[in-house]
Amino acid sequence: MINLTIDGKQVQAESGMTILQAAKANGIEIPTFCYDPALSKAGACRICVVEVEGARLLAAACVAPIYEGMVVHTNSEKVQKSRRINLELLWANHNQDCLTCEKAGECKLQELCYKYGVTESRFEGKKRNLPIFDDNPFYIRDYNKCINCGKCIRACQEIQINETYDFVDRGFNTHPDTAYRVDLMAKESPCVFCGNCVAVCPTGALTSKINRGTFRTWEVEKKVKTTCTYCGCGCGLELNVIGNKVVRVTPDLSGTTPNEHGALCTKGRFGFDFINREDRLTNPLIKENGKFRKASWEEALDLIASKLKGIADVNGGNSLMFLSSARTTNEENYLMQKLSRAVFKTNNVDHCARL
Amino acid sequence: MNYIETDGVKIVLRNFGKIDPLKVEEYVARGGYESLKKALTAMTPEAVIEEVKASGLRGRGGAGFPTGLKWSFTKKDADQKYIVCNADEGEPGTAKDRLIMTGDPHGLIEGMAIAGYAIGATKGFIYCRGEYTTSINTLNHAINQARENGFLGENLFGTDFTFNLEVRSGAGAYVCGEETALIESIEGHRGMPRFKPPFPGGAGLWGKPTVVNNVETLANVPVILDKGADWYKSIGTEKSAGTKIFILCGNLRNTGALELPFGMTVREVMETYGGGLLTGRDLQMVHLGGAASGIMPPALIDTPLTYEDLQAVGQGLGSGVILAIDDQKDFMSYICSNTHFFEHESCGKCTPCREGTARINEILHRIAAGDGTLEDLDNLKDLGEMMQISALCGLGQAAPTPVLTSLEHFMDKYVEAVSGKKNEVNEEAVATEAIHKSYYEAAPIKLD
Amino acid sequence: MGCCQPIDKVTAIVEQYKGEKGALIPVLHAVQKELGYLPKDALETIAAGLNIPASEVYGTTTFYTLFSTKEKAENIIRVCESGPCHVSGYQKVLEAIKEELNIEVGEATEDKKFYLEMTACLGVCAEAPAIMINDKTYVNLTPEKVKALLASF
Amino acid sequence: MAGLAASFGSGAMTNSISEFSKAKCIFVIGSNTTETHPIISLQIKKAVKYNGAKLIVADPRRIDLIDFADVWMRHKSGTDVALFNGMMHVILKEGLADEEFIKERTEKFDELKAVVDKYTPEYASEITGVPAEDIIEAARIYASAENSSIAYAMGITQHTCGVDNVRSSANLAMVTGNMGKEGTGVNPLRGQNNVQGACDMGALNAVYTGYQKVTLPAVKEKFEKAWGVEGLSDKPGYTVTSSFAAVEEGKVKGMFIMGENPMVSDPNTGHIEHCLKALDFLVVQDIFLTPTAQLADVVLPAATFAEKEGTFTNTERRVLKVRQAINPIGNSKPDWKILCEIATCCGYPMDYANAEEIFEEIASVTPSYGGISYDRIEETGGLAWPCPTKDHPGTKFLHKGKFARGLGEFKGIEWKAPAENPDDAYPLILSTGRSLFHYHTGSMTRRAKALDEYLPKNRVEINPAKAAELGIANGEQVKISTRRGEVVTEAYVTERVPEHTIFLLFHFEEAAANRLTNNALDPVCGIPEYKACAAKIEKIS
Repeated sequence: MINLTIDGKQVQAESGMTILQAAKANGIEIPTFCYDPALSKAGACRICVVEVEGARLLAAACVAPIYEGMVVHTNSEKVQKSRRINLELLWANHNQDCLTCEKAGECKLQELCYKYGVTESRFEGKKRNLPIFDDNPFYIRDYNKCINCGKCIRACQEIQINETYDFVDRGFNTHPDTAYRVDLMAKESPCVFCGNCVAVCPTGALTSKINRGTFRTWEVEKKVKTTCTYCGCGCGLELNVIGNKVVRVTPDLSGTTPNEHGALCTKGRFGFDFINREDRLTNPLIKENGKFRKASWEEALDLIASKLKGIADVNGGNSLMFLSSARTTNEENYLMQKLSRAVFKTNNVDHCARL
Repeated sequence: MNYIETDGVKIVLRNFGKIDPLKVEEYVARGGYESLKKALTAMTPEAVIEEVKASGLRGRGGAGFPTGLKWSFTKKDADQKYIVCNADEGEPGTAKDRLIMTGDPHGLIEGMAIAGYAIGATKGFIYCRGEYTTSINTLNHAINQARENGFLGENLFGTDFTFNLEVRSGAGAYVCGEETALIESIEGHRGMPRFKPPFPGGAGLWGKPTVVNNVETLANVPVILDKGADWYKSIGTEKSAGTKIFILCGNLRNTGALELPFGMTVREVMETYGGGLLTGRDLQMVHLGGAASGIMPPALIDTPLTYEDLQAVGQGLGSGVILAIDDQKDFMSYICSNTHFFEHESCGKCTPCREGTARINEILHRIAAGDGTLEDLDNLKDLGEMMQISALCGLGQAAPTPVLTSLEHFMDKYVEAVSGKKNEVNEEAVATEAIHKSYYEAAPIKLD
Repeated sequence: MGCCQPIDKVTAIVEQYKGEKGALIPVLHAVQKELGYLPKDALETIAAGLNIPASEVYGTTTFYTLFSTKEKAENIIRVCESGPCHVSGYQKVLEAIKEELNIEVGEATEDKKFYLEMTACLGVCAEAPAIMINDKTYVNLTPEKVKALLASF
Repeated sequence: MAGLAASFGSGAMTNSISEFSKAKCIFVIGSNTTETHPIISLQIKKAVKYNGAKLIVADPRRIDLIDFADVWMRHKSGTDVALFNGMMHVILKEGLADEEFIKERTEKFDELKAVVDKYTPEYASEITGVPAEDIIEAARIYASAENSSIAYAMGITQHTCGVDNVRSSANLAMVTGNMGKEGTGVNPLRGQNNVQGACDMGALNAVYTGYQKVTLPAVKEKFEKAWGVEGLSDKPGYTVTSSFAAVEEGKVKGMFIMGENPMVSDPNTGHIEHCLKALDFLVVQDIFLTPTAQLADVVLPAATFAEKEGTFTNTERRVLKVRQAINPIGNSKPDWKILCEIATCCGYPMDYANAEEIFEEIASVTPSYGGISYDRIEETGGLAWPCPTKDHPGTKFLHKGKFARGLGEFKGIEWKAPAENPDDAYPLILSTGRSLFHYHTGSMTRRAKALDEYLPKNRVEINPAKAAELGIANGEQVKISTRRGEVVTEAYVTERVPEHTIFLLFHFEEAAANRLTNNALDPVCGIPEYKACAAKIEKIS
């Protein structure tokens, strides 16, 4: 353990930790943009700079290692001034349409400008002026809101390992883009629309296209952690709910799910609007003369019970077949086989394991 | 490049003009590769490092870090280490490394082999600016000759020391003069600096311990081993030992490069070797040390050219450029050309530099065009000071230096510029701005 | 790149560097020397041959000013605009070039003979102003000298 | 999963998902992992890109994972056994086998040796079409790595020789001792979200929960006691596929289908339709009016996973929580509630207050789930079975030190040709599978706007050489026919498929691949041969 002082507090932290980690372990939050525990470090955004006594430069907390006797000030006047200017610089080169931005309410730039009282920038001038890339059904890329944290690039390189993006150009013109600047749908693009880049983007540069313009982030009433219903990976995810509607999916970052870093695939992230579809079955249906009509539960259940019992009474339980489902829960599969076995005394129960 | 002959002692340019750089035998005839032989056969690596430490040699790339100390910081246990020569001479006004590479390439090669031996590196890279095609060709030629003559390769001088050398060409990026950006570039990546620590001495090229030294620094090493640390230390001043190549340029009668012991004042060098300004002109300022260094007012030109004396007056030696600017030149226009350079050369990785260099440049162009305000001056100072302490690498940290030093010494000119009337705008400034603008419009390249 | 020949040259260059550490930039140099610029199919061949993600190859290419993904011209003129050239009057030299060739910075002449761009320091500051045409550096220029120089191409 | 159960005594993925990134060699066969198990593919890619693992891929199609592979064996569809045997031949011949493991942990090795003996790389090459040197290299890499893992999916199982394929993979793992250690094992990647759970829960014709056989008297007695009933059947019932034959024979007259869509998912759709229509009574419980539901007498509206509590068991045997986010839409109900009501109406009251009570009953009758509870799942994020007691941490990988069945059993397996081979009338091999952008029969993903916009219709992959020969251009309408039916779709001319193979997705009811597929079954486990049947393709002018 290493002894150091952070903001006047004597604290201990594990050797090898960065200032950011040591501060966090001791309940002190330092703002970040380009840092993500799941990704390699960049040390690029410089918003996490802190003052280390004896050092000429401010240190980027996300990459600076701690040492014995270190004295750190995470929020000194010098630090705050640096962060404010940093924010002013980002804000000056930002498409400032927060009113209608999808990210409003969850935007890291918005949040920090709020916290540091940056209401305007002294450095307004030219802006990055790129087209908005609306080239696929899943997400929109608006690099005029990009702060070059590079997390999308690293997420695609290190988590998804499709290596779709890198920075292109240099200096003020630097921004993430695809190889040859092709559309994400182009044949040269390795993108599979997992949206792991969208999930790590701190601003409105990468946003989901589904449900665009239909809700504000702060309207989300709850985020329910659950297990994805597509494929056998069993990924954890969060269903975001407004009213009785699932409006979007966010990653489950609890670290205990089978999907490392909360990574999802395109279905797990963009495939749940079927839940609230108009054509969901909402009532029991009984077929009469080749046509369905709505029925009450009582009527439908009575009909089913009498028909199943009738067939079993005449032909034996083995004349019934129960097809369970690999898409329903364990509890439901259990009850299905119990129904066939305990109620109708038949082992004619199976599901689509082989299909 | 003009070379100005001096009477004094020569170290890195000892062979310049005296040998055919393409003939290794001429280098050998003047004692070449004897120091390498001495190091390999008569000295331990530790002893070499100690000798260099004792000589007081400091990095000639601009930062002035003690070379021996840097070598001693190299991680000891590693399966592979590298010595890298920083020959990405991009500091505007600087033309010293080019002289060494084209005039005495074996001096550099020998210095690198000795450095490799000292730190335990068996492989070296010379990362040379892509624009320096002659230097690259000369170096490749010299490396082949050195290999053929047993000065590079396996079992040098019958010892078990193996050392190979390769030249890598840069591709037009000033930031690659920053050592970690340079390493990234050798690895084949965008030349974006890494955060430190880890320092290259711990984890550099391909994650292996690496020492990066400037051309001029390395070229000193054979002489230090040959003549000894004490001899070397006797040249120059106590804290600035040895000699330095200075480049006289700008509005002087004579311009060119010359090697001088540390310690002459700026004025002495400009007058003795530069012949002073053209008749009828007065000195407006000296941009000393390169684009990333401070702007020196005439009042300070009696400062001796040493690391310590310049630091004491808030200036820096940088790479040794002495760019004299006379009173006929437009002040704002010159400052703008400088800020334009940094905007263009910022790698774009960290926010302070990527956005900051652009905004500084923008504000200065605005001021030059007569649209500036007094608040702009405060904003420049705020922004510049923030960049100095918050940018990721030396480029971003140093980029505001000319602006901040000129604000300190030439506030009257700024105030004049922001309070002047728009119709009195200097034509030169407008022309410069137009050039810069067209440059940017041409910059983004979009594939069809 | 209508014919298959240039891409074969790219393949041959890539083969030569295969397995070498940090081969990308040397390969880009060599290919550009061969083709004059770095077209998309060349970059694709390089990415596949060196087993480097295409995004990285492209990102790296666009970082360096000496690399170009578009065809420029037979001769590339680079005018130094750094401090020493600035105070030595590169502006007049640039004007002369623009006037002589009737192009702006970032443009090629109609006959694709010259392309004009700016550059940072060329390292010949004591002989400013300086320009580079292709691999060669020309110093101590004046408007008259540069016009004569262009005429020699 | 009968194959693995026979070899090892347990039929599930032996190791966990995260272990793929710790393997030094991964052998993927019959799994288009990046599309069918995207998140597992991340672990495989990570192993290769960041941890120095070697990757061997055996697949007739040029799947995306091949970009990461050290060796790609493009074997002919249906020749997996020969490929495995060829690799084992090399391993035995070159002394790369783990003699000690074979001696200590397995039995019937001689039987394997006798069969494998004749599968020289050259002979295996003849059958599989894979160059002998690639088979040799793959064998060496697999056998020499510190720890090697096998992953497979439906490309191995969906053949008439599916069980043989699986047992061959088990043979390979055992020969090299790549079992019972981290980052090793034989890992069937289960296709559907809760297929592992449905099997564990005894939604199978011959076993109760936890694979307790219906034929064993003690098991029968146990469940009779637990459920308070008498006369549980001790005879295995029909499987999905055999039940349709029984319908034809008039033996099955009523069917209750919960959340399944055999009209799209099952082979030979024409036959399925005929059978479903022949039933006296059909109940379908689902979230949408699927093609199967349309044939029902009664349709019951079920709630989606977002509208209920419960658990899924993922492919790595890990029991994970499903949590309710919204109320059931309209008058729909969670499937478990509907089942309770039906049982109650039929005179067997089921009055569980919630899903947790059901789970507690499952844990009480299922030894491998005995130590799992909702509370523990909340605490840990999910426990992998076997987890027999409350203090058991769950099992990351199986067969450590000892196989579930005691000794691992080798079985010498001869290669057998697929049931239906190309001939003059149907000269191509039709293979079917999934896309990343859709799931199973598409009842959910076809209704997800972005996914359906990305891939709105089926398309058949055809090799450029074959397409040129048949005068078919990319994007043109083609008709694919087999002995069972025909489908019209769009041609996608691509090197992804070899010259004699065409590949069709099965998510699309309007161009349903299973109108074409063969309902020939594996004789042991009854899995249909989706991955190879004879077909022809014609351009529609």
